[in-house]
Amino acid sequence: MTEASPPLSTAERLLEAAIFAAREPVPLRTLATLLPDGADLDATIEAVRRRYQGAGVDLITIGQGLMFRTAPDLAGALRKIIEVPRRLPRVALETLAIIAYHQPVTRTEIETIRGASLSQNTLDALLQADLVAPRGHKEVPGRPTLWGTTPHFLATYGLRDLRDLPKRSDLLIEPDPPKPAEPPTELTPEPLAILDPADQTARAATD
Amino acid sequence: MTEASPPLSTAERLLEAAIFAAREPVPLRTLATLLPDGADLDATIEAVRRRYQGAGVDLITIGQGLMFRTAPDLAGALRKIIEVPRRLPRVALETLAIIAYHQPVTRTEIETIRGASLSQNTLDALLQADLVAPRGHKEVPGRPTLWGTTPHFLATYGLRDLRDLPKRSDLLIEPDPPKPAEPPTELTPEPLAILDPADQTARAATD
Amino acid sequence: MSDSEPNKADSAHRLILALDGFEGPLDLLLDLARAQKFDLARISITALVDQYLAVIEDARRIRLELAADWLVMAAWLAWLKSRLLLPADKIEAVEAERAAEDLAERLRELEAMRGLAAWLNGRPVLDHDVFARGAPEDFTEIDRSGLKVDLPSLLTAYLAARRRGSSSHGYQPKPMRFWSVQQALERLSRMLPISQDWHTLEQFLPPNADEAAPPDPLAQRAALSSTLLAGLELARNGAISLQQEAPFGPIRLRRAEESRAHD
Repeated sequence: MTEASPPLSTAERLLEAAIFAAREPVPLRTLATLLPDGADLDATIEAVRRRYQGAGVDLITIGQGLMFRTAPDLAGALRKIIEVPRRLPRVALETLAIIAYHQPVTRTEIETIRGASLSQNTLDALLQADLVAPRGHKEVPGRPTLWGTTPHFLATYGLRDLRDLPKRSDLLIEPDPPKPAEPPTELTPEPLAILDPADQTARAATD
Repeated sequence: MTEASPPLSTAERLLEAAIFAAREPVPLRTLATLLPDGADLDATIEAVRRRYQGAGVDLITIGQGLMFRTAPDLAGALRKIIEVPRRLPRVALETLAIIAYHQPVTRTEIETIRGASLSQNTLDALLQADLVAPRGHKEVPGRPTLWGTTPHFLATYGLRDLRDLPKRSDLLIEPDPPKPAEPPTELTPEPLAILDPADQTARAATD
Repeated sequence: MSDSEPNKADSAHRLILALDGFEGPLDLLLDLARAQKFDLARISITALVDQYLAVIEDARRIRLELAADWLVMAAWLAWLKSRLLLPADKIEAVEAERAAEDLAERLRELEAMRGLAAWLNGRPVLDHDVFARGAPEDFTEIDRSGLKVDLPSLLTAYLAARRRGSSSHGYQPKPMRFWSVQQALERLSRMLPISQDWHTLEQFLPPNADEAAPPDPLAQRAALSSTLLAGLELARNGAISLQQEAPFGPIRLRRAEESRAHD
């Protein structure tokens, strides 16, 4: 019971509370305005991060903001008590990947890359999940809408930045070990994995 | 930097994450189902509570459940006041405009000009916003109140003077409506009908 | 490698049944290419063409109706293969090589995008694997005590009120401002007995109401036409005679002779 830890600074507690209270990433500039004069934002963030090291909740950077979220290793147990929305269907996920990588991109360009037409359902699913948004028009005849990813896309996939996406050369890795060509199942993302699942987990762990 | 704190138990981390992610206070029995066999619920809760002691966030008990709440002493610093100025409703705006142009003016005259009856609420709203005020009585039977704008009206609209309002002749492109049965002409600083219908037709003819 | 042949036939058969599971021909081609086990950079387009054509051929045996894009791709691949194997000349050979390389590039692009999709899906996904604060607290207070005002909307409101105010009034006949036929008739009847000479119509116009103001041209024209109408009315009754010597010439009138035996 006798904990020798020194009392926390007001700056640290304020920062922690402000990020903890929010569901979305809190922009760094908002946090900066909260701190008492003279407090160092980076040092304060670092102090909070250190305090949560190894806890059930992680402090992570998303875009230009910070958010708390549960540690990934607890997912299995938490899913038992927290309602989880449906996963994106494979088509939507592929479309999202194309938009993320080629943004801003028109519907026709997406269709060309996939070699298949893009259904309204797919676009609706991505819009509804707040993963993509219109980004103006392409200045060609017909002025088609350009699509790009949203800030929520970064939060959803835990990205600091769009530059966190892997390089194209890293995506075209070794050919798969021979697998019998299985008809891709609509809802399971696994058979698609070009990265071997084992490989993938390994990478996530090393990240 | 050298924190000697021992790694946290999975039970403690799970409890922390579950309470963090839940939308409602988490009932103790739900928490009990989460814990690995053999873990003591009360001891685990106590461990989490102790860890958050003095932090920016408190673990509190609500009814039969647990939840995290921002430390009450930080609420003041976190409070953010957003000013969302409201717009005057259309009816109030029209009434204000008529009072501004025709002051001093009686309620009946306002109703005649607007071609609609004026509710007490509308007048009250303008009074409350300190935009209009009584300006004596009209010496006709019943001695109705005359209304005019306040100095606050000028300040709100950034006018130095009522004469800063555009002249009605610069505004009214259309012919004047027929004069109200009781023309307030002699009371208004400017005559109500700037364009005499005859005058106007004549002008149109010679133009 | 030894089991690749039966495996291939096997998989081709399964592909037919699951053609609907593919998102168009490119998707199928990519799957076939991956079944070739080659690096996509060194893909054999001709072998790929053969496989695709075989799958389509089989599929058509089972289901005659096949979406057009599958067949269009089949036709194009057949053309490509013939150009690759038997080009008529150098130009054709180069063309075919380029088309084959384009196809391989498109397959690589699709492969990369699938890789990215898998990479995204492999991350801890918010609301699936990791969870944000479930019961966020909001410290924002909204102060609505202020008023948002601007002059243009005040003026617009004024115009709207005036416009509506005027339209809501019922019909109100305009007050008569012009010299009426009735008035002209009275004036003519009163003035005529004085003389039996010809007089111009203008001489019977009413005096300008306001001596100081310039005459209102519209009112003058109105008075003139009223006087003419009154004159016509009197002429019909035989009380006066009207005369106009030329079109648009001056109109003159005089009292009719008692005898009415004129002309």
